Amino acid sequence: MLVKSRLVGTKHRDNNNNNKNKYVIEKLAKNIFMISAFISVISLLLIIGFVFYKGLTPFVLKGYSFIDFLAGTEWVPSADKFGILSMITASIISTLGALIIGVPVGILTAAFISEIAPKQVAKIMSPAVELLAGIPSVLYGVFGLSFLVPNIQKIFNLPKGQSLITIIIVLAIMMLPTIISVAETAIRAVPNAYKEGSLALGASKIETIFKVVLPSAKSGILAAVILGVGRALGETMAVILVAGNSPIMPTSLTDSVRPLTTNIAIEMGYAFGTHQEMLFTTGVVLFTFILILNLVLNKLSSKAVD
Amino acid sequence: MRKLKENILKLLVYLSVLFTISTLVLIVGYIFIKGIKGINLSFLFSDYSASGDGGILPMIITTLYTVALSILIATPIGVLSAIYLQEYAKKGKIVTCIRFATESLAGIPSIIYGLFGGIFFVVTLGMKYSILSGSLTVAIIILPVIIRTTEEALKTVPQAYREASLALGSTKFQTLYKVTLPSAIPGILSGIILSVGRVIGESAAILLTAGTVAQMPGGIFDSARTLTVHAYLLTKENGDIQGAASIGIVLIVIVLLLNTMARLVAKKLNKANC
Amino acid sequence: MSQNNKAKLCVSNLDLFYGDNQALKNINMNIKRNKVTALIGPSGCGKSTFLRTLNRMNDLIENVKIKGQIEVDGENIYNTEDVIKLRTKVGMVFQKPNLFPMSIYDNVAYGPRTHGTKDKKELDKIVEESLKGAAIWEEVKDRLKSSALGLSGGQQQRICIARAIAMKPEVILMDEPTSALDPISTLKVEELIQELKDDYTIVIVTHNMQQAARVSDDTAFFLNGELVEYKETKIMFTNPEDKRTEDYITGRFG
Amino acid sequence: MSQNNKAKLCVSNLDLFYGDNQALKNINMNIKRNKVTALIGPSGCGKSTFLRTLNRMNDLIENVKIKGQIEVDGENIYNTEDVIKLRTKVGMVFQKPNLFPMSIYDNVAYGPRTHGTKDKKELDKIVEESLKGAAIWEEVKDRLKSSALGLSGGQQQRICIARAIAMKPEVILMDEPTSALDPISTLKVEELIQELKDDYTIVIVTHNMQQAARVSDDTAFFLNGELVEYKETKIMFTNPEDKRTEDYITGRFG
Amino acid sequence: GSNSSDSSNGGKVTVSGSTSVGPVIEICAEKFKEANKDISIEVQQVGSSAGIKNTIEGTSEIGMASRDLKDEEKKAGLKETEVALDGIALITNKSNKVKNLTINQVKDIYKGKITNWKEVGGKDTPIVVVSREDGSGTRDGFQEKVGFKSEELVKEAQISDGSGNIKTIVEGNENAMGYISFGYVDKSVNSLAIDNVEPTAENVKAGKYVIARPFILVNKEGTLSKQGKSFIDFILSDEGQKIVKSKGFISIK
Ligand SMILES: Nc1ncnc2c1ncn2[C@@H]1O[C@H](COP(=O)(O)OP(=O)(O)OP(=O)(O)O)[C@@H](O)[C@H]1O
Ligand SMILES: Nc1ncnc2c1ncn2[C@@H]1O[C@H](COP(=O)(O)OP(=O)(O)OP(=O)(O)O)[C@@H](O)[C@H]1O
Ligand SMILES: [Mg+2]
Ligand SMILES: [Mg+2]
Repeated sequence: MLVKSRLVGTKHRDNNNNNKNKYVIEKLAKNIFMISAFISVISLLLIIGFVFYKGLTPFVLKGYSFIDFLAGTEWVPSADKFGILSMITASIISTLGALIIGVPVGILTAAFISEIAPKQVAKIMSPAVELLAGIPSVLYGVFGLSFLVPNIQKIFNLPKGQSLITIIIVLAIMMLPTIISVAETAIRAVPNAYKEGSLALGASKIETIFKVVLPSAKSGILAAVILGVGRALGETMAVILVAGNSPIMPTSLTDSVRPLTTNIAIEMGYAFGTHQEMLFTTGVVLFTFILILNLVLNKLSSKAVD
Repeated sequence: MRKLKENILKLLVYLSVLFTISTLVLIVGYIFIKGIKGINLSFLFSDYSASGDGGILPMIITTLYTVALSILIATPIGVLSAIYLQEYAKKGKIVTCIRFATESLAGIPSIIYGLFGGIFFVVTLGMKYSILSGSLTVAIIILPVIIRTTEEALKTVPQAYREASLALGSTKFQTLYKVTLPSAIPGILSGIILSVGRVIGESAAILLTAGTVAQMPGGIFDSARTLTVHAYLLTKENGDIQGAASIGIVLIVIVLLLNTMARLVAKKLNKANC
Repeated sequence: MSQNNKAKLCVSNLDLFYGDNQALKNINMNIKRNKVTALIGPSGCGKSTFLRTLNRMNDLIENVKIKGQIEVDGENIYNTEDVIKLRTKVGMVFQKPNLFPMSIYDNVAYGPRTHGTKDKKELDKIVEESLKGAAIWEEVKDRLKSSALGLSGGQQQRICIARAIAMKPEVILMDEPTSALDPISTLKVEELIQELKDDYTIVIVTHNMQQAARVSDDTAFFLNGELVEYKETKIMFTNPEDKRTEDYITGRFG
Repeated sequence: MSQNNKAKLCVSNLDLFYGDNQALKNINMNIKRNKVTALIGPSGCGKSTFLRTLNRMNDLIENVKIKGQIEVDGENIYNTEDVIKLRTKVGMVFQKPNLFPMSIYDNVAYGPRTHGTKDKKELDKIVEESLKGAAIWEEVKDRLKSSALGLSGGQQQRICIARAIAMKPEVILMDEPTSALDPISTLKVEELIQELKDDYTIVIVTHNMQQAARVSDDTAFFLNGELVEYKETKIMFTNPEDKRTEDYITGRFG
Repeated sequence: GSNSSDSSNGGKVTVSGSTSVGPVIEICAEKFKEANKDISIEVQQVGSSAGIKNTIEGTSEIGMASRDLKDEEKKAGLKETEVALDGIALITNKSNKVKNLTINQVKDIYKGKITNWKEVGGKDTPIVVVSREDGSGTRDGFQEKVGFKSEELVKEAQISDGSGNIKTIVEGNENAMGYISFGYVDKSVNSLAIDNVEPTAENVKAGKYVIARPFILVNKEGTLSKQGKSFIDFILSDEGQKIVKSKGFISIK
């Protein structure tokens, strides 16, 4: 009885007016969110539009053949020869190679930090990894050029160390921090109950990680991979320094190559006219390339769901 | 059989960790060994001089300006966009498309953003080469990172929290800032930390929008040179690896400081609601 | 059935679909003011779903289609724009405890704060009363500022009840509120329900027949999304009309 | 008390601390082979905590200190390195259903797969048997490949039981396994427990006195982390020794 | 530096363009400002083409280029002023014993006809050819003076975008050979004599060392401000040309 006498009685309820205010705020908030999303989308669309407009000009207005552009193997801008097949090949190989190394290493390291490592170790490793993310790509390039390149040259006994394999290593290293820190957040968010459920069924810690924790964190891990790949692909400054940049069709992992990204970055500073537009077209191809990669990754992950 | 598999998996994990740690140690170690000789007080705190041994103070200031400005611009827009996509927008084709576009944009080389910014902000909007143009450009670059990490962070907040709050007569917005966002803060923060890294590390895009003037900036409407652009020019034009490494050390320290600050902020915010 | 003027909640011709899957089929039900109504039925029959339509919690789930109408105090809740008012009026305690990752105090104070109560003293009072009301005050009074997630399942559920009470709603929906409680706390909560019903309208989902028998005035039996039988508890338990009701109830006691 | 050779689990001088807070105080208990032992006691008294020490689930929580010893089949479980073997032998069903975000089939097949069963047919058989055993087969047999998280609370809990059974453990620990179930499924699970006890040793936490009375051979009453009384269920319920036990039990029935 | 609008002499001169020309112009600007405190000069190093484009669009007042203007650019009405000459040196690794090549050897190496150092008197190791990117002013000048076309460049050549990078590559690879502007040559690499002519400023000026190109400043016809003009005049003055010399480039006087 005491409860009733205390709880019932004056209702400190807010009246309708008050609620009306709340709905106004609610609407306002929603609109602000929507406008922000709109701004994001607009700025992103602007860039896409800009790149496509510039990049398609030579083919629409100047009569260049897009097929020749894609299938050509010669790139001599000053002789009006624009073929990027060798660069497409180089990009695909180097990206795949970097993915094969960087993605598992990144995810497993994230799993280690969030699930296996003692708290003290995790507390040091996680900011250390974030630190890696903060190192400018130029410095990765400097490191690659003055450390990796000579060593690769020595190890494989090559005339020069600039090669596909060097690019792959540098890209893999560069995507690590992004993958690790985003994946770590995702893995930490997996409910404890899942882990307990698995452990109670006699699964080991490692089995639990691989069979329950990582699959449960899939969406976040995918985001990590996509952002990581994005960072690695988008950052050209390091690659320029270790690629060798010869526009030739690679025949082995030790060849010097020129990926699409470096083609843009390396020549943009001095390019003008058609040459510059062709570099934008290279950007369009790269964009399509990334689009496809994302599609594939998304498909893979949604397949894994059910 | 099971033990073997277990051990192989374990080995894989430890190899990965070893790889990560050794690259970290190698890179940071390399930068320190190469660059530490160049670090001294006058290097850090005196004005730059093209002809002689000036310091890098203008570049440090410019870097801080750029980071602050671009994060200030991109974080609200990115976080709010993510909230819209995750909490308000109807799940459907449009959201999927937006998400897809943002993800794909993350992979465009930054130099293309630079060229865009160089035309859009610098010329069309008349901002000239300036810290503002540069910051706006990198703000666009980091938008996808912030949007995506925030979305992921929001996704991991249990639906039960939202239900509980709504059932208590809270509006969606109240639920958002009282329950959902606080729970998502660590995730959002790691996105911001990544973005800080990206801004600090940016060279091409900034070079084409903020310019390379090696002078103390008077404000955000001045053109100026960030540390990374300086390191980039030193490497590219002079082959001055040692100078670049010295700047690298400064950058690492700045990143460390900013990350620590972000962590402290996160702790504060977490304490506030628990 | 009760007359309309006595009914707090009137449900008519309610259909609910999860995508193509119909979870509620043509439910008609008048829930009486100041009474305790128990919802019983086998697992998956739609009790939780029904309860959640009463304060529009199903709005949150995508692909839910609702037909028919529900009136609270004669007002169609699916017509009004003011969901906040509805949910303030109609409180809810969920099947799984769902406390916020905040302190115990902040959890209970959440509702009042949301509705504008800022005064520290008043909040203190509300929190204390609500925790007492939910029979958990003694256990937590010394750790109000520590995280609510460190509590045992039963303790958490009682905090959830306290959190709902703190809002002083008119209707309280409870989805198996005592399924995680020990008998003593259960008893306390049942007493509380009895006390509250003079001023509140209470709808409770339970799997415990004795509990339904003990606390409720009316009982509704659901099966496969249908409302099979709905009448006074006394009559229902002694003299069920429908064979299926009888089977279900006796399945328990037999 | 039973003799050691009949005991499957021997607990001696068990103390457990969460940080500085002692949750279990000098527990001594021999749990008999092929019997059902019920743990009862008010919320927060340490039942779940105790249950979790029996398969070392508390290892996962930081700042937990455990003293004393627990033997399964005469082997001290806190001495062995092989936690996996222990947990395979000692299965567990939790208080809150904790299915993995996978299909129903994959949830149940998880354990056997982990332990090396790869054969599709064999897995199919195990899954079907386990689901039948947990009285949920009929409800889910047509949607084995769809996500387990789309099920109702009660359905989820029964899948959890099926998942534990699929491992064919020797001991099954159940933390309020039927608190989310309707009476019919509860009855089925209780029947199942009765059936299983010929081959398994079962420890069950419950708040439901009748359930304890119905299914268990022995009952242990916990209060504030202490084991107050532990004996045959029949004797415990008819003739409790300790005043506190009596209060608790009669509090329910009185 | 913001512009002080109250002073009639005050104002801002914006200069942008080539990264090869940039550093020396930066120093000139510093020195110029010592004498003209109220004029601020902004030097952007963004590449020759960008600098020229900026000048056409009006983003910058003066453009810096390390190459001649293209026809398209000339049509936009630009006026060019030569401010320095720059020799291009062939560089090799410190450990390389080859000290002199004929210009034909250089040509054959870059066209891929000579691929081993022993063919030019060195060790039996492959030659790793390093070149600047297509469009670069340095490359244009180099190819024109050595006498081959861009499409003739050996396909396997390493391409690098900046004198510094080329120097770093050559410094780190004993097989490598590259070319950079005189202003960037230092002790870390060997610079080769061509047809027995040492790569020195005197030899360029005397016309003996042939691999050289001009540094130019451009501005839109008729729009050069008073301050801009006085800055260009300063660079062309004795003092300005002394700075040019001190950075290793060749004065036009
Ligand atoms: N979010 C959802 N999406 C799709 N189907 C759902 C969803 N929630 C519930 N269902 C289905 O609707 C039916 C009714 O579920 P509900 O949760 O209302 O059952 P319940 O009577 O509360 O059962 P329990 O006693 O086990 O809690 C079940 O078949 C369930 O599988
Ligand atoms: N992870 C934890 N950290 C700190 N204290 C805990 C933790 N888990 C439980 N406790 C405390 O230990 C005591 C026993 O908790 P336990 O969960 O074992 O109770 P229980 O008997 O299972 O209660 P219920 O019937 O409500 O489930 C409680 O006081 C609880 O607050
Ligand atoms: Mg339910
Ligand atoms: Mg418990």
